[in-house]
Amino acid sequence: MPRSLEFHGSAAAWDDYPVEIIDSHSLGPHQRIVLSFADSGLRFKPGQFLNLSVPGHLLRRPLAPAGQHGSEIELIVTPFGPGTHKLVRLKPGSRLRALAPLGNSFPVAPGDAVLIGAGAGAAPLAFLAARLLAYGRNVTVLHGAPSNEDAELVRALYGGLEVQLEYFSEDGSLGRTGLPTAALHELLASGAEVTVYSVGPYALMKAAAAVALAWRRPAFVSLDAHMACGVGACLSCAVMTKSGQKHACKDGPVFAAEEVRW
Amino acid sequence: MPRSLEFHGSAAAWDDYPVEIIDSHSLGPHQRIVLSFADSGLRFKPGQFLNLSVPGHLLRRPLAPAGQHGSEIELIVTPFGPGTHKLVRLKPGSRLRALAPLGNSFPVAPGDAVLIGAGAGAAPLAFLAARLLAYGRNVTVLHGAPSNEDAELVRALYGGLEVQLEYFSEDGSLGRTGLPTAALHELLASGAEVTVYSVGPYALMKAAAAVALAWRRPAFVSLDAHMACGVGACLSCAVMTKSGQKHACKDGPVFAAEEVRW
Amino acid sequence: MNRLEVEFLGIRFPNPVVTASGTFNYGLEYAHLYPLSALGAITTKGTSLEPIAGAPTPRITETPMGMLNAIGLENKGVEAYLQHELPWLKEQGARVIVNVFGDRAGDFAEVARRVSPYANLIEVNLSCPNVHGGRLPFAHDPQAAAEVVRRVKDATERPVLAKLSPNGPILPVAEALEAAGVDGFSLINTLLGMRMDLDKKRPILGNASGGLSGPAIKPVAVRLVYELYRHTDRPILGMGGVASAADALELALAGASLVAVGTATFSNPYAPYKVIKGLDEYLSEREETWRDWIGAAHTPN
Amino acid sequence: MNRLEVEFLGIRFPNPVVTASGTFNYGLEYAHLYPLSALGAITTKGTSLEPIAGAPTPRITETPMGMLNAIGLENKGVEAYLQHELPWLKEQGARVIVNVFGDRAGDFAEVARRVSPYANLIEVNLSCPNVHGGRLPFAHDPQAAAEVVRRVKDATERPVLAKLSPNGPILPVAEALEAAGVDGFSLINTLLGMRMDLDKKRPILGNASGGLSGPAIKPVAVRLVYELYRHTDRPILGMGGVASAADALELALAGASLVAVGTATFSNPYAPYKVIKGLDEYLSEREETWRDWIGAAHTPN
Ligand SMILES: Cc1cc2nc3c(=O)[nH]c(=O)nc-3n(C[C@H](O)[C@H](O)[C@H](O)COP(=O)(O)OP(=O)(O)OC[C@H]3O[C@@H](n4cnc5c(N)ncnc54)[C@H](O)[C@@H]3O)c2cc1C
Ligand SMILES: Cc1cc2nc3c(=O)[nH]c(=O)nc-3n(C[C@H](O)[C@H](O)[C@H](O)COP(=O)(O)OP(=O)(O)OC[C@H]3O[C@@H](n4cnc5c(N)ncnc54)[C@H](O)[C@@H]3O)c2cc1C
Ligand SMILES: Cc1cc2nc3c(=O)[nH]c(=O)nc-3n(C[C@H](O)[C@H](O)[C@H](O)COP(=O)(O)O)c2cc1C
Ligand SMILES: Cc1cc2nc3c(=O)[nH]c(=O)nc-3n(C[C@H](O)[C@H](O)[C@H](O)COP(=O)(O)O)c2cc1C
Ligand code: FES
Ligand code: FES
Repeated sequence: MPRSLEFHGSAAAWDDYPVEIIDSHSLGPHQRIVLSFADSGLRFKPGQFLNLSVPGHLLRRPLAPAGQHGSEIELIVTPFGPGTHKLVRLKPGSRLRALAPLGNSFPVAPGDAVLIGAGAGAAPLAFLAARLLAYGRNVTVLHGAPSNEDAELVRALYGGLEVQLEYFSEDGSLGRTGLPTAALHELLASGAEVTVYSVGPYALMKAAAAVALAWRRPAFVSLDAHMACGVGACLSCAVMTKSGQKHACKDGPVFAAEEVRW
Repeated sequence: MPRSLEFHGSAAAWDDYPVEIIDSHSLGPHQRIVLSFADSGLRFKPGQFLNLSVPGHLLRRPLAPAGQHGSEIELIVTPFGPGTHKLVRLKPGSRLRALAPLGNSFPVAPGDAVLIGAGAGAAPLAFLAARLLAYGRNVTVLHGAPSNEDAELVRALYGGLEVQLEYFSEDGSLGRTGLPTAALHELLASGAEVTVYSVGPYALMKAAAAVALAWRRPAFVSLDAHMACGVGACLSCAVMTKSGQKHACKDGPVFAAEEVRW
Repeated sequence: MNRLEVEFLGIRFPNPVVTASGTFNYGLEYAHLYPLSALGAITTKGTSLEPIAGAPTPRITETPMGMLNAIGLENKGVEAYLQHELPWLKEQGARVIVNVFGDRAGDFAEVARRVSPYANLIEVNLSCPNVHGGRLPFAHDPQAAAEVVRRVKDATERPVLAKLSPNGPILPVAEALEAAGVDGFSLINTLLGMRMDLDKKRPILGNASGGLSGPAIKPVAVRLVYELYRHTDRPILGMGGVASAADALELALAGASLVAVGTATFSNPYAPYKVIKGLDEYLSEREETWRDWIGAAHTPN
Repeated sequence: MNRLEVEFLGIRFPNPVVTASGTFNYGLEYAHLYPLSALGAITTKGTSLEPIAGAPTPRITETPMGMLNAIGLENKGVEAYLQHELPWLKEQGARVIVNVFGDRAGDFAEVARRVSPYANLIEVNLSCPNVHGGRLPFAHDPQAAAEVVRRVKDATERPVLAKLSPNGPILPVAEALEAAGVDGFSLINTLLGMRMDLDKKRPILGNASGGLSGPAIKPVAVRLVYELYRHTDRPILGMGGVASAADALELALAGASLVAVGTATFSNPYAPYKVIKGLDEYLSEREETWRDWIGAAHTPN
């Protein structure tokens, strides 16, 4: 099992950075927000996240970048509750604060990769795809959605990357009809020696992990948990693993799928 | 006693209006803020107030305009606690909401007038001065301050008005040294048949009222009270008068000085 | 189809949104904004036998997403309200919940008796000090509270709600009130709180401490309604920090059949009306009714 | 001159600002931001005899200017902390308040005994369920709480603070604890609250209800510290919603000698440090000391 190089993240200490929204525009039901970290020298790895302040809200919101270009960090935010609704309405020029970089990151496994995601889970996966391509891996992306609403999202995230992209819609309105896990199953059944990476709703990651494990392929997921501190101090983000209870913000968010007690 | 024309305010119903800050600039320790009420047709009278929303705060803040020009309302805000500190930092373009117009207004008494004020109390007094001048009254303004910090404020408010303005500083740094109530005493002792209007700290209004009553001159004050609703529903703004307990937001804020139980 | 209609103790309410006592006076101040009959009901300012001048000022101050009030139960006394406000409210076609309180059980009962012709429901405010009963207010003294309810029940034909306080355990009080024949509950009243003036080095409020209300206390309200709902079969009027349809639905899930909007009216005088509109839209979109939501968080999965 | 210095139960604190239990774990996560020895003290995450896995997730959710938590007392058990965290904390030169709890009085005492070599103070968390004592937690059962304090006092030489809960009357409990020999008090723990998930029609938290903390509860904290100060001669560690120097001063006026910063650290990890800096500036400007402010709202005018 490749728990290689970067799996346990770096001990690089996080800090609290002033950030500014320098661009924000809609991608259908999602919002692409670009944050400037000025010259902080900060480097994110795919899978790491930041904990972003939201005006009028007490707690910060964890978000996993879709990419970094110099001091600019790209986020995809899907409005969910009041905090993310507020975030997507903020105008460029808004100044926020971000704890960053937080958490561990996806390992770059040997061999080719399949990325299976949905919604804003595509953000860290696109970041990872770029990294994997830089390492010379072939990358297949399976993106699932209820309908065609993520067309803009996948174009924006994967458009410039040399990946094999397949879109799955449950209602058949775009790409293949059905769930991306079905395609994952086909792929692995055909003997592909790939590493599986999945970020999306719990049910998707669980299903992807089950398929990967059934075919004995390594798989990594990014576990979502309600977070307060984001740094390991409040113990709110408990996840159960085979080596005991862990905390997604500090021991994760990336976990080997076989380690997780689903 | 002139409890004339406008004393009991009009029954003109208040409403909740969207407003926009169209100008905000510093006058030393105070801030001049201009609100646009768009085309609401709303008319303020001197002494009336509005109850203004403040982003991030639950309750609105009562403020008495310094003047109205068409749909533009001029406010003077002196930062005091968190809400007013926030207000003075808001940029033009900020959209707020205002309950307006609230409360009763100053009567235009026959004969000449002396306006005795301090700090942001100058706002409704300047509004009143313009009204009194329009009615052909002679207006003397006595403005008191600890030092010279209100120089810009009185220039901005009274600069364009044909009033006799005297500035009093306790430390002698601008205008006459001492309290404006001393000058009021001199004036009334000299037999001036004026009506006295006072807005400022409680101690100032109480002293001005005492001087006026001693010389049997009519006097009107605007009583300050912590307000929640601003419209008579919460009973928080109780003030004691000789005709029983009243509520500053609805029965006031303007009261005849002799009516108040100081 | 009226998705918001709800029957509560035999009374038909066109919608579940009522005003909270003390935040709407007797309705006159807001009557030019929307017809009072469009609201579920108006709960009047707490009314006592004799006029009460109330507490020294300042009587209110703001806190983070909340406010403290120490109005000190100011009111003109029942006689004055019988002359003007109550007949006027009836004329508006509004449903009326009269909030009553007193120094002793007999006073509560006497006020309730007199206002009954104008009241659809009587709400008994138990958070007032039990002047003759030591240091506990009625709300935290099950026996004294039960005595109040017994006397009020004897004095009126109207259904009687007991308004509970969050400043102590509610279940022992609720049990005693049920035994005394209470028809339903209303909760929560304010939480005791204080804010300091750093310049004066003293509490800001004239009365030193006051009652905390507004969004800050909503989680406490949801939890207490939830807890009470599991222990009673009597209907609940829930309140505490409700400012939106979503807030009202949280309280419904917890077990409230009616909800009151209080402090939110100070932020936005249209708040009660806005909550009604918001509920109507939300429920229409989902083809649900308000009744589907009452206590729904308690049903087995 | 150190304006912030304060002596508390015989221990000299360079400043009165400590971290609140459960919001700073054992300090490791924040130690790279500022020296832990610069804080008044670190209060550790509540520690029990045996490891506890805690409550189902979600364990936290946001509320208006507050948050709810139902961590379920997760901790690694005293043995683990004696191996690593406590010796490490001592090496940092930090003053340490160890927060202890248990199922029964003897467990509290045993944890207190073992951590004593590393603790400047012991804080007894009485808000945990009294598993063997019926439906009341220790905090609302004066006799059970007093038994805990007696046993802990016997087990340690360190001064013992009892941490009180705002979910019931505090004075009867405080009185019983004084009789049991408690050295001081710490308050407030969280208020019980709940938030609903409208989509699932269920409480959001895995544990259904949780503890409300943050600015929303500050007025409740100020009032309870004020109330307790009038009834006790023992020193008070105050907390609840402190996020700024002004908040800390409000609690000092009410009667707190030390103040804890909790939830604010989640909003801003520098919060405890910022409160210290803010106090220093505020008091320097006025040429006052922290000690001048303790209980100052109670002095006659
Ligand atoms: C490591 C990580 C990376 C994430 N990356 C992204 C991303 O790139 N884009 C994106 O749109 N979303 C992402 N999420 C989910 C996002 O954090 C939540 O949707 C958001 O916090 C919800 O806040 P709210 O105010 O909209 O909802 P509310 O329910 O009002 O939030 C209340 C509180 O609960 C917490 N909370 C609620 N839901 C979640 C959740 N699913 N995960 C974590 N905390 C939650 C919030 O942080 C907040 O403290 C990520 C979550 C994690 C843990
Ligand atoms: C009729 C009237 C007209 C006023 N006109 C002006 C004006 O033109 N310019 C100006 O600078 N100030 C004016 N004030 C005072 C101004 O309303 C207060 O300074 C302001 O409300 C304080 O809010 P804060 O957030 O700064 O302080 P905080 O103390 O944090 O306020 C907390 C709460 O207390 C209330 N409150 C506190 N102090 C006062 C006060 N003095 N009066 C009323 N409510 C208070 C606030 O409305 C708020 O609800 C007026 C007050 C009244 C009653
Ligand atoms: C200014 C004010 C006055 C109040 N007066 C009363 C009252 O007279 N009787 C009563 O039972 N409750 C009174 N309350 C409590 C409210 O009816 C309500 O229970 C509480 O405020 C919680 O609801 P809210 O958060 O929506 O305001 C008052 C509340 C406020 C804010
Ligand atoms: C996530 C979290 C965990 C907590 N864990 C504990 C604990 O283990 N023991 C304890 O006595 N108090 C615990 N508390 C309560 C705090 O120590 C504090 O009393 C309360 O949060 C009020 O302060 P605040 O508003 O500054 O957070 C916890 C609070 C939070 C938010
Ligand atoms: S979010 Fe606080 S420990 Fe993970
Ligand atoms: S402010 Fe509410 S009655 Fe005056």
